[in-house]
Amino acid sequence: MAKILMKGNEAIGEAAVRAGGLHYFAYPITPQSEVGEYLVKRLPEVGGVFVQAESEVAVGNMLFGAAASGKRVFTTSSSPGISLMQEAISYIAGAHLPAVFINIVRGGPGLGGILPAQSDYFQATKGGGHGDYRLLVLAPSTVQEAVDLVMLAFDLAHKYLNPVMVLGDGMIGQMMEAVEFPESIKETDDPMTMDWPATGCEGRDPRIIKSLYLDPQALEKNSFALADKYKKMKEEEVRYELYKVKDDCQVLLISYGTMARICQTVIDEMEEEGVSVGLLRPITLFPFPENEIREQAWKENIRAVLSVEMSTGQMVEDVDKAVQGRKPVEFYGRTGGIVPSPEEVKDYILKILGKK
Amino acid sequence: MAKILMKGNEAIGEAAVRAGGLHYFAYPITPQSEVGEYLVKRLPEVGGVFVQAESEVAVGNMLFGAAASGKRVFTTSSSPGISLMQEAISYIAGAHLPAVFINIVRGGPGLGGILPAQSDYFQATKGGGHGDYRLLVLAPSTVQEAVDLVMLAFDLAHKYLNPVMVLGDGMIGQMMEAVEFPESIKETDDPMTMDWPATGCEGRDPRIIKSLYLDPQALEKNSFALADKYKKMKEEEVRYELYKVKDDCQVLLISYGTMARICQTVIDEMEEEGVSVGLLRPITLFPFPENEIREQAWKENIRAVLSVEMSTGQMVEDVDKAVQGRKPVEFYGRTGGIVPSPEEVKDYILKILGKK
Amino acid sequence: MPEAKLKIFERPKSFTDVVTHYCPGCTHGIIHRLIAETIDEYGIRGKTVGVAPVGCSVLIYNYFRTDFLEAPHGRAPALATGIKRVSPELIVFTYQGDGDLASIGMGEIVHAANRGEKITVVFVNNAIYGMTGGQMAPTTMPGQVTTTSPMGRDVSQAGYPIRMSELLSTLRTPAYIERVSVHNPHNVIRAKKAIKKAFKNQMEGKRFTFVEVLSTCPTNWGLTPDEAQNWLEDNMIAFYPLGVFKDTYYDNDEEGQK
Amino acid sequence: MPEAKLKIFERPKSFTDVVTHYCPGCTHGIIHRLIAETIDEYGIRGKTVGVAPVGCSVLIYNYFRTDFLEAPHGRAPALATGIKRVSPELIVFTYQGDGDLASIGMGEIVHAANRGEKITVVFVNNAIYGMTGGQMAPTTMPGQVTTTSPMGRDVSQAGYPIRMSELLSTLRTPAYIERVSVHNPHNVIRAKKAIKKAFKNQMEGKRFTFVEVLSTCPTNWGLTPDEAQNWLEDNMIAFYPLGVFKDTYYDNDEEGQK
Amino acid sequence: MPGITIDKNYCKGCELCVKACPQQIISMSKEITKRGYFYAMVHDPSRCIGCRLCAITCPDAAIEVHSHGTRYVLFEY
Amino acid sequence: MPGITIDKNYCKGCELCVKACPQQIISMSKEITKRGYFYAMVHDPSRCIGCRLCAITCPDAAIEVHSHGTRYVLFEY
Amino acid sequence: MSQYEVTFAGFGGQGIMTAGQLLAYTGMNAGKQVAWIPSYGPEMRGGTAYCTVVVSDERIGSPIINRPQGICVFNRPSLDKFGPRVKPGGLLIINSSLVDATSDRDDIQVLEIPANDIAQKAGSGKATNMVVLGAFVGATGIVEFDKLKETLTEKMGRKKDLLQINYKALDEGYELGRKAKEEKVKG
Amino acid sequence: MSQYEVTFAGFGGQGIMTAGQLLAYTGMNAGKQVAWIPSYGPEMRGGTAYCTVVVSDERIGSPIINRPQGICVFNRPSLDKFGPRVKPGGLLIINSSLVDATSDRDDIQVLEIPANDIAQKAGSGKATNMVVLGAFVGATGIVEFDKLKETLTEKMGRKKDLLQINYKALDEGYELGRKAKEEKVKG
Ligand SMILES: Cc1ncc(C[n+]2csc(CCOP(=O)(O)OP(=O)(O)O)c2C)c(N)n1
Ligand SMILES: Cc1ncc(C[n+]2csc(CCOP(=O)(O)OP(=O)(O)O)c2C)c(N)n1
Ligand code: SF4
Ligand code: SF4
Ligand code: SF4
Ligand code: SF4
Repeated sequence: MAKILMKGNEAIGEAAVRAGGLHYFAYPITPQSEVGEYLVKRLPEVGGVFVQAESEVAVGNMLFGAAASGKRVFTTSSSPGISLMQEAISYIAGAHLPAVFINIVRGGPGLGGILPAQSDYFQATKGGGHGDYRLLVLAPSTVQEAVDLVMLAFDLAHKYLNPVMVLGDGMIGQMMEAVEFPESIKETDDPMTMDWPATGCEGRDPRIIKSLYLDPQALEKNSFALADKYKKMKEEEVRYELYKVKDDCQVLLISYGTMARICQTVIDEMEEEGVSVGLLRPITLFPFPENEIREQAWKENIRAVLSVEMSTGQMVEDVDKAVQGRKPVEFYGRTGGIVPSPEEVKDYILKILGKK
Repeated sequence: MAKILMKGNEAIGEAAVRAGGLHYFAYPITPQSEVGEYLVKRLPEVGGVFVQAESEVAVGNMLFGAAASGKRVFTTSSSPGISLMQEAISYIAGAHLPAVFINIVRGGPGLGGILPAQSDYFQATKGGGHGDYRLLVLAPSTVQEAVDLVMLAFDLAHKYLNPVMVLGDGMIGQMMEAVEFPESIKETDDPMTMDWPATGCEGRDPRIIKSLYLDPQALEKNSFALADKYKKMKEEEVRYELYKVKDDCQVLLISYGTMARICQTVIDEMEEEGVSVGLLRPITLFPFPENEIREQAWKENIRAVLSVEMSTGQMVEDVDKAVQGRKPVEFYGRTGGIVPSPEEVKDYILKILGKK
Repeated sequence: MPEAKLKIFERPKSFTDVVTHYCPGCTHGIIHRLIAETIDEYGIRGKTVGVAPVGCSVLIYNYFRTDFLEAPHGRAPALATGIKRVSPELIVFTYQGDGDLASIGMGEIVHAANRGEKITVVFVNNAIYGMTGGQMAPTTMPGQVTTTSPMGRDVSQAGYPIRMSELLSTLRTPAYIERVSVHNPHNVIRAKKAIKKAFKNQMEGKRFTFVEVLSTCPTNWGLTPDEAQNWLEDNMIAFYPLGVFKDTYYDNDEEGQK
Repeated sequence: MPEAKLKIFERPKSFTDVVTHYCPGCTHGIIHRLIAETIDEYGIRGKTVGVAPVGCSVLIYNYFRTDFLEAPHGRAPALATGIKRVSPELIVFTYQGDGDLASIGMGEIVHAANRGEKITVVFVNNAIYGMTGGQMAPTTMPGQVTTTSPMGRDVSQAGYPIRMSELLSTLRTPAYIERVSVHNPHNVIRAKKAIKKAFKNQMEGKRFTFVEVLSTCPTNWGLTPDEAQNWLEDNMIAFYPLGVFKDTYYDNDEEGQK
Repeated sequence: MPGITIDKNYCKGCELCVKACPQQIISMSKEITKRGYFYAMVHDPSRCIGCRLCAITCPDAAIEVHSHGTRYVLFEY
Repeated sequence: MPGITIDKNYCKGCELCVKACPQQIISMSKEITKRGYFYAMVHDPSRCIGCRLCAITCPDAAIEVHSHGTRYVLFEY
Repeated sequence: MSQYEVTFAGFGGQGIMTAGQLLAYTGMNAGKQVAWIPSYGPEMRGGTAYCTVVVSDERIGSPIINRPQGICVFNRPSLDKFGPRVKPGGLLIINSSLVDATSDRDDIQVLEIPANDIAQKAGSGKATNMVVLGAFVGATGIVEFDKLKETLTEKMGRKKDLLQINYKALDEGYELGRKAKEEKVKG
Repeated sequence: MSQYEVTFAGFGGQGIMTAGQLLAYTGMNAGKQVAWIPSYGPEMRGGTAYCTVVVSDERIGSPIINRPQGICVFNRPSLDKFGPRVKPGGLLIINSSLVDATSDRDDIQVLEIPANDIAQKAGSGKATNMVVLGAFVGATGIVEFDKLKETLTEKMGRKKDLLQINYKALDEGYELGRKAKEEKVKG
């Protein structure tokens, strides 16, 4: 298909459609309301379902019910709305159901602001709800990647029967870039061929989709089954990108999403100025490319590792864990809707290098 | 005051009263409903307030409103209920208000079970809500300590103007132990002497208690102010206990709450059998005794560090981070309501030591 | 040869042979049976999906031979909305207690009703939180003793009970709302009719149907099953009048109903 | 010497001198003023605490010279419950839009009303989500075009609008419920009376008081302020009849009201 | 001739059938079931009129009603 | 003699006062305020009857009404 | 003795929890560390109810006691479930009024007491728990019997009639326990 | 040129966003990497609206452009806010119909265009944005002018009248821009 210029929010909506995610439940919230405004027109064209729910609490639970059908279901929201879904997300994970949650992160905590931020990293990667579960978390840095990862999210959700989160930010949602979609809407598996959805028990034994196990042995079994999935994700799903990580790099940047793009500009500019800096950009935030970061960070030439975030410091804890104290781990962050400029990141790098 | 024998849940209620926490908002949930059943009788005796809310979403927000008064307010709940409070908690933190949340953790995710667990560690320590905020988290291991930490929680909440969580479990809530309380109810500060509560603006400028900052500079300022508080907590509030950590310890256990008591039994029994094992028991889970663990773990005699939890492995990530790869970090956990017995922990230690 | 034995009443086919965990005399069992009989009589077992609440009836799925989802506390109408919108060929019902539906689940029930979701809600009003040990519900009667109203529900603090059927009847969208009781056989018979009617409406594509069933909780009321039935009759019915609050079955405007 | 100039109408003292961020002609401003005038006239500025919603009026606290809390979306009644229970000497009001109160906040408003919290709720019904750019609200009129109902509200998918005053009037506990409008001066005058009455009730210790105010959103309705007022009159009032739904001021049973 | 069968496995001894029976032919056993309940039994089967009220009221679906031959439909259920 | 003052600082030019005035003495300026609005002004002050309807309807509390001497109370507000 | 653990197990309604609490109170009043740990959760409805009491001279570690020294079973399911768990050398008290079986373990002391019958004779079947508690204290001497009675008075002071019946039940049980202890010592 | 960034800034309703999008489309159609980045958030109500377009031969890094090479300001507040941000050597286009001030920077090229007046003459004040856009393309040659017109046709094909007016506005603007460029080259 030809490239088209599209706003991130709309591209995300179209990506879901192309992935066969035709069942959308949502409640408006800035900066992602355009997703719903796009889909309310688009979904009827393809026989999809759009329900504007009364709240994000309801959204989470509508997704829970809809996911039980075996079809591809999703929502989009932004930070406070995602907080309201935590109970439902925990239930969906506990019940081994696939659903895609897209969080176009804004500044927090509380009502905060509506500008882009990355301060929901902890919530997304450590699990904001209760109990032993994790989300698989994907973080796009361009509109095209948002499209690709949203489509991937559905596949992974169904592969693992686990909720998957796409962590964008207001910038990704609001900007327009050229994007390409697959020609047609993906044929998704027929729920009748699956052995878990609630399709009505005609001709088979009834199925119960639940997360309650009064017997602690049974509950533990369920939790260990979840843990096994997360182990498998760690083995199979780690995704990241290296940008100009060369043998002479002095500083290794770790950054994701919009922030990583800014780091690329920083790297390009510093390259011209003769300072070699590289970037490892995690694409999956959970599973986190821990070993990959360690490997790069421990290389002789690296003098420091710098986590650059639009937060007061969240991913840096995982970076710190990865590096294991062998190299200094530094943090540079702006938050609350402020997107650091290449200049300030550059300055910070020069400071680390003792050049400023 | 003389010791009395009391169920953990009731002792927690009485502790709050003694700390001047006379304003209680809650919704029933096993295994902590006795707190409310106790307080509904106790609070009227001391001029307190008990509102049974319609949901935990409402509870969180009633606490938000009540906390704005400058008085001491709190709730108790259990895992799914706490998930429903995440949005409100994020708002309360963002608005710099003091409130105490007591989570008597049960097995999860989802509806899970009602038996004791520690699987809400991530949610409590990393922040289950959105945005750059943290909770100060206290983890008692006996009923007396639950009493002491609940009282401390109010002081810390008011010291930092930040929500504080006490992370218990069903076992702490349900068991009876001898406890002692301070003789009388603590005199708490008069809100009229504070410069932040909403008391009606008679004779002063109006006050606005909020978390919205449309200007990103202002929002960032608020987030950095929060970050400063967390930094201060890390400097001043780390609490932990060492149990039989001696020069000849081969294994350092890290464990909190009920699980830590079992580890004590393990240590006592192994001592008799001639195997020296020690325990570092975090009392504050955030701020986490990271440096203290590192210091102990790095000692010559320690062959391995073992995180023992009633979860599929959460705190172990923080332990791992603390130890920085210098010693093997092992994990032993049971979950879903199963409390590991001393025997199984012992076995695991022996396996680590190659003795089994 | 003796005449053939003819069964004129038997355990519904939609029931499993599991003995319920309910207390002796708890009317949850009756209401379960009425639903199971309805499913049998309409022959819809294979396309019915139930949504369980959190409450004493959380284990309802162990007793039914149909697919079931288990909702978080209060959210059954949202789950039902989700699955019914995505799979409109299914017959979807929720089964919810008064804590579940009228307290924590108020938002979800009002909005599912108002959107006119094509689901059936069976609302079991036993004026108390059974499962968690007998706390006050929004439906608890004035003066009624519970573990969180040890001196009796104090309306000056907690207000009066909420009447869900009346409240939902202020909405224009729902197709059918009735309150029945199961505190004696005659009322059980009427309750059965109401539940059948609700399912029939759904099968014919009508919108939201709701049956409120007054029910007993002998255990937490501290009464014998017999006393509990009498208490219901003497105390609850005056405040919770039985009857049809809304029925648009024969109405016909452009959306199929007024 | 000329006679002294006498102000017979002026900006309320409880207002700050900040120019609001509202669109030209948006009636939020009128409703703010009525509350400010009420506070002035009763002399309660120093003990009043407002609770702001999330919606266009989230910044209401910038315009009032009283203490204010800012609630999460829909939860203002819970915050108001919290502060009023703990500090009963305060006069507490919430100010909420229809998305805030009737959609996400349904549970909190019904239960605050039913518990009879001694607060005043001013409910601004402009049939749309203003702040987020004009999405459909539960109160949006059938056929009304919004960004999430581009072909007009389809009642076969979204149901009919919710009438909050009617819904809350099925509860026995609340003291006072009235629906007014501000689409012309005559209605503004009546709206003022209703708001004053609500505050008076609260000042005298009466329970939950609720004033629903029909309001315009010229921007998202895509009309001029003048057209918007006419649209309100022509379209909303038939579905949302004005008047008193509940008033127990002169009732007196054991709890102070029926 | 109508009659009922009460399944001891399901009966929890709530006595609601005793109250419901218009013929007053159901009473409680002196024995206990394996779940620890005194169960319901028919002490005068010949007087059963097949009205089904006991079965309709039983919360545990423990009662089956049958008839031999003619069935008297007393009410729709 | 009654009269009104419209504060240009607050006026957003919504024209609701124009519609509200029974004497039809308010109209919109051709000039723009610093916020970019055409503001309301009284083109025939002498006919003002002090009814307050313009002020009552103004969403921005931009209008003050005054009288010199006698005040005609037309209605309670 | 540095630490003693005992489990009381039976149906709900047999006074299991109260018996355990009385013992714990008495231990506490005697200046010892105590913990009373109930079973809670799914087993409660219908099944067996049990609680464990730990009395110790030192800080109590694990509240999870899988193999207590003493176990008192009030009904058959409890015997089946808990009988095998008594620590070798420990004590198993069986309420023989309701339990028509015994334990074939020879590494522990087994004491069969017709507790319901004794309680009935003392004035009320409800005092069955006191008979067993008395026997347990008689057989182990974990707490002083006088102190136990003091605690009972303290907790039940107001209901005089019941108190008398309970005293009697305690006494009868204690006697049986004490005798068994003597026999064991002798035997 | 490997990357060019331009910001359009003015009041809401002046067609700022559309102008930027047209440019981005045209860049994309010419096979370049493009990004269109709007301002969103608090500034939208009342204040200035702006968007930035990046056209590049390579993968676009930071979408945060603090110092673009080109800036087109449609009103006074935008001039004040953005004027100082033009990159040295860059271009500043000022809509002189509405802006009665100019920039005193001598390290950039400043182009004043009475865009509203020109648009009015072309048939509608609404085409002001096209005048400016034309001038910008004329002065920079970032995209081919013909391609720009093609994009316009593609996006507005259906509204013939408007299209004509817009063509005219574009042309007029382009001429001014082109001339300025020539002068600069010469000068
Ligand atoms: C979020 C959440 N809050 C609270 C609970 C605890 N809880 C379980 S059931 C219940 C109330 C049940 O009462 P009701 O709905 O009336 O049903 P009943 O048990 O009376 O049949 C509560 C509060 C929970 N499981 N989840
Ligand atoms: C939890 C949450 N969900 C969604 C939003 C986004 N949001 C802000 S205001 C609003 C609706 C406002 O509409 P209304 O209450 O009718 O007030 P109005 O703007 O019309 O005055 C929404 C959905 C939010 N801030 N928080
Ligand atoms: S507690 Fe009440 S509602 Fe629950 S099973 Fe028992 S009688 Fe029924
Ligand atoms: S968007 Fe609507 S409700 Fe909001 S300020 Fe403008 S006119 Fe008023
Ligand atoms: S009604 Fe059913 S459960 Fe109750 S006694 Fe009769 S047969 Fe047994
Ligand atoms: S009503 Fe007020 S804001 Fe509107 S034009 Fe008149 S003075 Fe200006």
